[in-house]
Amino acid sequence: MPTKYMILGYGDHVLCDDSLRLVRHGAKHQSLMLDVRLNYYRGLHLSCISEFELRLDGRVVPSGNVILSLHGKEFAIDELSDQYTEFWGVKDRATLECFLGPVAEGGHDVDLTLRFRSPYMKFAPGVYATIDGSARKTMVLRTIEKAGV
Amino acid sequence: MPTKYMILGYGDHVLCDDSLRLVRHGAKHQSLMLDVRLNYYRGLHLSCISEFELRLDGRVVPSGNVILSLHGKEFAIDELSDQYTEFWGVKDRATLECFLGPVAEGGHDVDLTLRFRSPYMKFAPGVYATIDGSARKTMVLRTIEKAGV
Amino acid sequence: MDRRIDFGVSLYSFTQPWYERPGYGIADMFAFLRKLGISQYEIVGAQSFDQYPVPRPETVRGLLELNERYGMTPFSYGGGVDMGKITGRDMDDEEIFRESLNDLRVAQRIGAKHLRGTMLPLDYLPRLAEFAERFGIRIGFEIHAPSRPSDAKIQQYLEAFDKLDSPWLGFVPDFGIFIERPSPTLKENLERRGAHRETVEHAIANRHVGKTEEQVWQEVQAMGHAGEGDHIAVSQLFGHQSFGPADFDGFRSVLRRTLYFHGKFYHVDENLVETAIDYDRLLGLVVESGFRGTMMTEYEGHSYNLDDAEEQVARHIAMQESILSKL
Amino acid sequence: MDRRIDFGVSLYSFTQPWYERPGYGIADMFAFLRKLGISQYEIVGAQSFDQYPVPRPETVRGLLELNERYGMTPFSYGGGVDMGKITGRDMDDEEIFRESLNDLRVAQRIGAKHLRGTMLPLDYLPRLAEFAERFGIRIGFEIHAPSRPSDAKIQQYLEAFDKLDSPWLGFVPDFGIFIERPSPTLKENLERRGAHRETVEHAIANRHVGKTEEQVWQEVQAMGHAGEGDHIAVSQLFGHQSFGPADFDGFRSVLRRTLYFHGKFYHVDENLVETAIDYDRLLGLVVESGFRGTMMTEYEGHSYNLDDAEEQVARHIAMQESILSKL
Ligand SMILES: [Mn+2]
Ligand SMILES: [Mn+2]
Repeated sequence: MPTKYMILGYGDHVLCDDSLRLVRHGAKHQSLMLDVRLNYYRGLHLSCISEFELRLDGRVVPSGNVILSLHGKEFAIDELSDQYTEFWGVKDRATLECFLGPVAEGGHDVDLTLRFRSPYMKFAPGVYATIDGSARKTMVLRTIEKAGV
Repeated sequence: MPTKYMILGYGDHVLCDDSLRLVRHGAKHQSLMLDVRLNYYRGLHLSCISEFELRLDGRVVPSGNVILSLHGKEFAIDELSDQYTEFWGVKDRATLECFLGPVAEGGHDVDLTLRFRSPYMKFAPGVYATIDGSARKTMVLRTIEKAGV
Repeated sequence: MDRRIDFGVSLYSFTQPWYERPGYGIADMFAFLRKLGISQYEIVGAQSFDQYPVPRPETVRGLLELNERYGMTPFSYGGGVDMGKITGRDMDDEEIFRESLNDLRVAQRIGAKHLRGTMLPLDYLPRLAEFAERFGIRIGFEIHAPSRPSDAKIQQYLEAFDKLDSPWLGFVPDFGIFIERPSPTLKENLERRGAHRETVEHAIANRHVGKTEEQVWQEVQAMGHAGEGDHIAVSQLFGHQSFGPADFDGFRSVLRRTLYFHGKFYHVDENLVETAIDYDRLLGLVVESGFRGTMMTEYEGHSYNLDDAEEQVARHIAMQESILSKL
Repeated sequence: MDRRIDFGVSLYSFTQPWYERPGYGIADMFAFLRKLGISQYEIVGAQSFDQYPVPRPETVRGLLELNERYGMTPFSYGGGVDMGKITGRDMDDEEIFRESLNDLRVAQRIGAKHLRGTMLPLDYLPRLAEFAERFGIRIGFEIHAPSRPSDAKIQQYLEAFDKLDSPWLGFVPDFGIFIERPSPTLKENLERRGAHRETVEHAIANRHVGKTEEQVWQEVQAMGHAGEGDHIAVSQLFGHQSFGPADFDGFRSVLRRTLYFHGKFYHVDENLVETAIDYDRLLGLVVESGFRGTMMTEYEGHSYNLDDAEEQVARHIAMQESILSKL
């Protein structure tokens, strides 16, 4: 197999266009936000996410500085594997919120590694098909001043 | 201590008045439903439920035949201990749905054992205050014919 | 036309617009299906719901309202247990059984009469049939590629169904198990992904002559086609997009225990022919068996990123009508 | 009146109607507080939100709208990490730290200027202060019964706060640590639950004479009071509803690192006296220290199932005004 993982054809939708934004909460705190979708034909439980890594302009964003929001709930990346009752629908956007230092306006290289098991495509005990929902794009950052939610 | 557990004064609200109902879904399937609340001053994650047993007229309803619904989600009783991101608010009613044989109309003795740890009242590693939210009441059953949700 | 066979369409057929088109939803699918004269459908929970396996009450209410508004009937619910959703362990059979009961409850809520469910071990069949009857919902186990009806496992279920002789359990053969040759849309897709036409033709010609995938890949490289697209093409034609002789005898054997069909297809051309799957022969066998029931159209063009579901579904229905009218 | 002290009310004071009265909500609390002339409040997430530790966006929006409508200011957010929420293990300090940052974010969303947070080990204080500054939110560690300000642990934090000298971290002393005698409402509650008056008085009289709970319970039984209510009374007076000499010296020591106060109380009588807690003395010490800031009224009458929060909160404010006016 040339590809170790299954890849569907929706890769261009994973990093949602125009969604990269720097949100300033007051003078000293800001977060980088970004909406993402699954590259799959159906939704998945968050527990199925097996690999997650976000790179901005080539630098890894430490996963401890990332929060994933879905349906008004928020999860640390290392909590995701427990979330078998949190379903990420195939039409739903999840939001990544990253706590970073200053980020310049303009274009940025966003590179997301996002792999998950397909929870019904069982090949052997404990072995499921791995879907590669990774994506990479140059995205233009906009800045939002925000108070409150 | 005469009481092994902490008990707050809202015991009478745990088994919600007028909520006992037999719902008939078509000719051959029915379920007994009942709304319950916490006996506590604050909400809790479902994972904090440490003991659950429902008795109807003195007979235990097997926990495998009970589903707990909260905020439009449904959980098997033995899944509850995993649900640390599902919060049961102190004003919220959870619904118990029980799959049983025929149940007569009229008064029934409903006896719920519901204990939970208070997840911030830590006495020692792994040891938390246990809150007793159990309740017992005679409740009058009504029957609802239902198609769909 | 044979009136013993009626038609439904799985909403799965609309995967491409459902995923891609902003604002596109079930109402659009229903409006289209009514224009086609179709009123029965299958809905796949994990795809159509934003909460699964149990949809939000408001999702169910919304669907029931749409049924009403468009005069649509949910024929079948595509449930299925995600036995791998809990990290670190597989669900055991008891858990799968319990989740199957959840699927029955969801099917009942949305008003479906069939559940496309998860296959449980043979000794669960009596309990499953009992619950199916209690809920008034027939449970079908899909026979899906790469399974074939003649496979020992399928034949064991067939025997068990015969022994149980319950109207509440049976098969849902998916016509994707009868792909005899690659669809032209698959070939186009492989070429769009960078494969040379020669690679595709060579892999197809050598798929069933006793060679391994690796041998054929070596041969293709020797022909000077060593790109990633060429590698993908060989891999897919030996793997996920495989094809081969159709198991018509096996199909004949399972028809007596079939609840309905997944009319899987990849491309119906303007002459109303699906070249990859022999619908003439398959529908002939269905009618010959005396089967009464439903062909559930299941277009899978999204595999090739094709946004032509409406046209293809319409052609598929027209093709089936045309074939049945001649029988 | 000393204008250096202003007042706020914790919505926790309204636990009884919040839990019990159908339809009663934060709007009712705000309407009442505005009538009292109070515009600052504390909100306890785990009590007021139906999702925790992070409330739903619509919950936050709803609260911001109510702030606007009633002209209320969220002074402090009662967060706090549920370190035992994950079955089978305690959160480690890093996880508690991470969840504390969540609390900061929630405090910021609702517009609070203080967070009543969870105590982290001393070596976390610099990082915590850094984040508090970044978010613009002061973090207070509550000194809550059965802790006393003179406890070694509290004094270690005091020393660490002094060393760090950050305006972003400090204490929130809860006046419940200064209960010197049982409130009359506690005694009534114990009697309502079946204790004899003699049992209650005997347990109180013998609480601090060197006897154990078990000894007192034996004595009460020997007096002929062996009911469950009697047993509960002895147990509560030695345990959860304990009382004792107030640690005024300790209180004095922590005032320089105090962000605000939880004005915990159980009953203010018609003469504006809280007999269980010496508010005269405590407020005197606060003023003497030169403290500028907020007394956050925190009524806990729901412990005795009393539905008199509005009256009691009004009396508590009036009592504090009266005391401060004489200083
Ligand atoms: Mn199918
Ligand atoms: Mn307090």
